[in-house]
Amino acid sequence: MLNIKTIDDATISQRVYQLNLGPQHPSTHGVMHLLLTLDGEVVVKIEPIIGYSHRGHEKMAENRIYEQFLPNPARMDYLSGMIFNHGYCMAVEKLCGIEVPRRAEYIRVITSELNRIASHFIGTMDYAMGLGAITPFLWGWDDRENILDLLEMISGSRLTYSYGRFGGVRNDITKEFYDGTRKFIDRLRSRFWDYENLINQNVIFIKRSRDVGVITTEDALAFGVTGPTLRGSGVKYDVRKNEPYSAYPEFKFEIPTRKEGDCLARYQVRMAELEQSINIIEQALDHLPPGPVRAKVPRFVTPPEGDCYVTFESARGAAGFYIVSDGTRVPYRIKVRAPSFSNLFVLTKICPGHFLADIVAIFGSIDVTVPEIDR
Amino acid sequence: MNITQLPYIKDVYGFLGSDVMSGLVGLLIIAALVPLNVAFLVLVERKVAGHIQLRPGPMEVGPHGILQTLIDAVKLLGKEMVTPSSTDKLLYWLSPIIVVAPAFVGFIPLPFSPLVQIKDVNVGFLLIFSFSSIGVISILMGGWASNNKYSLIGAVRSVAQNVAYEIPLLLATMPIILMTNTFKLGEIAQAQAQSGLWFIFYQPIAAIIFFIATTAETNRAPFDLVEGESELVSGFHTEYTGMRFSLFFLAEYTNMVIAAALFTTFFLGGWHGPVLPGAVWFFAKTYFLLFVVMWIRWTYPRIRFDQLMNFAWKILIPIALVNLFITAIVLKVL
Amino acid sequence: MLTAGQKKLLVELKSSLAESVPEGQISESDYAAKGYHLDVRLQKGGVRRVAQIMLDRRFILETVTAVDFIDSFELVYLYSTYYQQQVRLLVRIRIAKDAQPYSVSAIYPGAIWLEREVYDFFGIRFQEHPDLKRIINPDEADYFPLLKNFGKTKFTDQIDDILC
Amino acid sequence: MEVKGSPICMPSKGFQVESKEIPGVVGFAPVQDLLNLARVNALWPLTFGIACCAIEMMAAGVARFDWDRFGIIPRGTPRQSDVMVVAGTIPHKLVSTIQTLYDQMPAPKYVIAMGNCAISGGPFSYDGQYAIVNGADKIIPVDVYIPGCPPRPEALLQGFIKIQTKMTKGIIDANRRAEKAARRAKK
Repeated sequence: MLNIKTIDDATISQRVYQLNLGPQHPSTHGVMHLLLTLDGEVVVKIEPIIGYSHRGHEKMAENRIYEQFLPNPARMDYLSGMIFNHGYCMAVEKLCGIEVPRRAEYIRVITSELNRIASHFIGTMDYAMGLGAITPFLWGWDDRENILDLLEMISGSRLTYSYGRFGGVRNDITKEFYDGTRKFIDRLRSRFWDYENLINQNVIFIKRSRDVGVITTEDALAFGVTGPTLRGSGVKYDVRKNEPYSAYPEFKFEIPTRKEGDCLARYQVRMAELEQSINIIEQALDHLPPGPVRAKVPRFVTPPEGDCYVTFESARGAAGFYIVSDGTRVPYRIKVRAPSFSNLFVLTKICPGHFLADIVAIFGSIDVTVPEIDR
Repeated sequence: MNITQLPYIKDVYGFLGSDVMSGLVGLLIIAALVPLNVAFLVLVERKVAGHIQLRPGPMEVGPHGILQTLIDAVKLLGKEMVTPSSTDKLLYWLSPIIVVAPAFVGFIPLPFSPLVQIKDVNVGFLLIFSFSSIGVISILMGGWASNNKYSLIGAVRSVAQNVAYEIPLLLATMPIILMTNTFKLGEIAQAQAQSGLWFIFYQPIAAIIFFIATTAETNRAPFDLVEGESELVSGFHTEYTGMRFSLFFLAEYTNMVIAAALFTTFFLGGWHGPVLPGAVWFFAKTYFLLFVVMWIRWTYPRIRFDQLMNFAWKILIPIALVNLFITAIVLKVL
Repeated sequence: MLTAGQKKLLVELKSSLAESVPEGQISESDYAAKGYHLDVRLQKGGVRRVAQIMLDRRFILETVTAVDFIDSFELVYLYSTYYQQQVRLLVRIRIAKDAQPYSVSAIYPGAIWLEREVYDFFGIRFQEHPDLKRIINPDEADYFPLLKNFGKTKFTDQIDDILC
Repeated sequence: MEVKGSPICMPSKGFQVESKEIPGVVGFAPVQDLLNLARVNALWPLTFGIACCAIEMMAAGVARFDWDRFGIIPRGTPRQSDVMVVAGTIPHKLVSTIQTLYDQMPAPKYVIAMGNCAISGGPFSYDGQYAIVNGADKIIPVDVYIPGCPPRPEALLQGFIKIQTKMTKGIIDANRRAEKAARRAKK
């Protein structure tokens, strides 16, 4: 990498120009505006400008009752909508002290892991498309469509789910969903061989990703990076393992990590997490307990006064809901901890010194969703 | 050998059989062949891309989507020709024209079959390469004139890329010239037909280097940094609309056809083939090579700019030089 | 059901926090109900001192946020660690509406954006912040949206009309 | 009402395209029809996805709902695109970007407002909303609205087909000419 420090400031000021990887750009995964200060093709400074898809979720939360806010979490991070939906329900259940039946917990785990697989498919294949390989993107979506069919069968929507309710889930899973998931898991296992040949051993893909955008553990600590981006740098932190919630303690699965911390490591962590999610789904399907799917809950919950913070592992990192309640049916304040917000800010530390093509690669490997950052 | 050189033609048809007329007829054929070729290739590219990506590709226009490119061209004709105010008007307007001209000229020396060849120019091989570098100038002009940072980066990249890959290209073809000691493409094809053995068996390394260098020369596949969608929006033709954009498209695909045709002439024995007439073999080999180029495009990601440069200067050129050196020695000894 | 390691870490944390921030009340809270182990309530300041202790023990700063209690703001800092045991710490400090707290961005670079977001939504200006400007709302916006007196906020007594 | 077998996104029976005769429209019918036919079968949308609807737009371009069948290639630059698909919520910060993009597109351009957010602000429009513009038609003229949050990829494809029916019947051009005539008359 070109060592920026050797160029003294005088020469930098003449040769430097600003380039807007603007709100509308094929590879900014939504409306992300990266203001690059370039010297030729090497990035001197990068400043992500956000706010282009801000919708005021937190202000909306303050004038709706808890039930009315249910559709919003899925529209914050629409790639892992199911996970955010269940996260919000968990937060209110913890606040009100509602006990969720075990079958509902299992269904929540199954649907969340399916959603995580679908989100990782977009994360990894969008990264590959940022490098210029378009075919993996379409292959990845082919598998993702199967998941969307399954989740649509039980929740009715493909992307922005409102399947979770306080005290459980909306309706029970059907036999069709059960067999469909089994079939899907077998098919997905056979598909890994295709991805292995198409991308994982692709020489150009490896050369473009190796040693690009290295995030050290110190940076990760200082910037609050979590999720696959952190696990790519060698830290074994996953909320499902470190702070077990819902039914995760009952399943055996490992947390894949890589030491290098570059784009390839983050890609490999996400691909390895697909297998772990399949293991979890299989174990959950094998021991699915009978019983009710929703606890007895009053029509409008009225949590006691006080606050609580619930964290859960979304596909992008440790997301969280901090709810302050004043004892009425309207939440006083809901703060959403968006993992992409901190993951994105680490770009300003690791990007200088890379080429323009690498910026697209690093941004893709960190895998952010823009509305989750802007909330 | 050219159809007009047959002895009786000149006195039977008088002026009609003269070189000037055959040149004119040849140019007419090119003017018809090239756009048809491009239309067919764009459709094949979208169909190949579709089938590789598990989807059918264009289906609605004509039976099985055959007329899709024709409709694209008509639509682009109907588009408004936007000339952004901040552009350098003359260069902006001139660049699509200059990019197409060398693409047409490249077809003249190509030996489609023993009789069918527009003009067996005695410096045929040099003619094609010199005109192809004019195409690069027009890309630079287009990128610079459209006053857009993305197109400027794309244009500057295209100049560096073409300069870096012109040298291994020429070094890879030198052994062929040494073996047949002629620049006339017709005679090179003739030499392979007589000896029966294609030059690819004599010069496998040169063939590989030639193939890589031509893919990079025509900004295709893993080397398409000039028009890298995911980084530079659309590279140098970001600001071009309507027919001007399609002229750039036309030039890119024609250069691809010329590159594949050159590869078949140099290494795959041009029109030499057992049963079928010459031209059929020539076009079969050319279109197979074009399919391989498209196939590579839809499986490989794009390489980075410094890797592109290192690959050319540090790997391709030394190997090409060594190969040339060995060929010279072997020819001297034999 | 805290593990032994967590208990030891909590005790050690409480002691170091107590001697560095004497006037703060440190109370242990029930993780199952609240989601965090320690609840540190600061009075006059010491946010940066707490941040320095947290960084030395390799905690990450998860979020910085504020809650508008009509007459005063409550700044909330959430620290959690994943290196040794899983412990989460919530630090709150009540500040007046026009107070200017110190920024912790010198210790945690990640806080630059978190504090910019708090400024963007609440108008709390942080001192010694590298570039305090709006991050999410349009730059020319003159309003601070998440204040209780901005726009239409349904207070507790207007519950009936939202029963849809 | 028992609906058997009718696919979900078929237009309701009451939907007819009224193509009343617009007075004073002089056009070379055959050339105009050929150009319209060409424009219809080669609609190049601008890849401009804002939020969740962008994912459904990408899904429309993927193997299962493949829009390449209709000759649709997404283009990165506004200069080479005909249709702008506004897919997602429009915050105030994005308004100027959308307008500049719309102005940069060459002449025969159309706009599809995809999803409730682009039609009317969708789930995020309430009387206390400070962040978003309630609908894309407040900033750029919209030709086709596709309801849904997010609409299914088939709905987006039907939106494209609806724009194709509109274009081939020349209604859009006629409306624009009628508006221009009305404005000139008012002046």
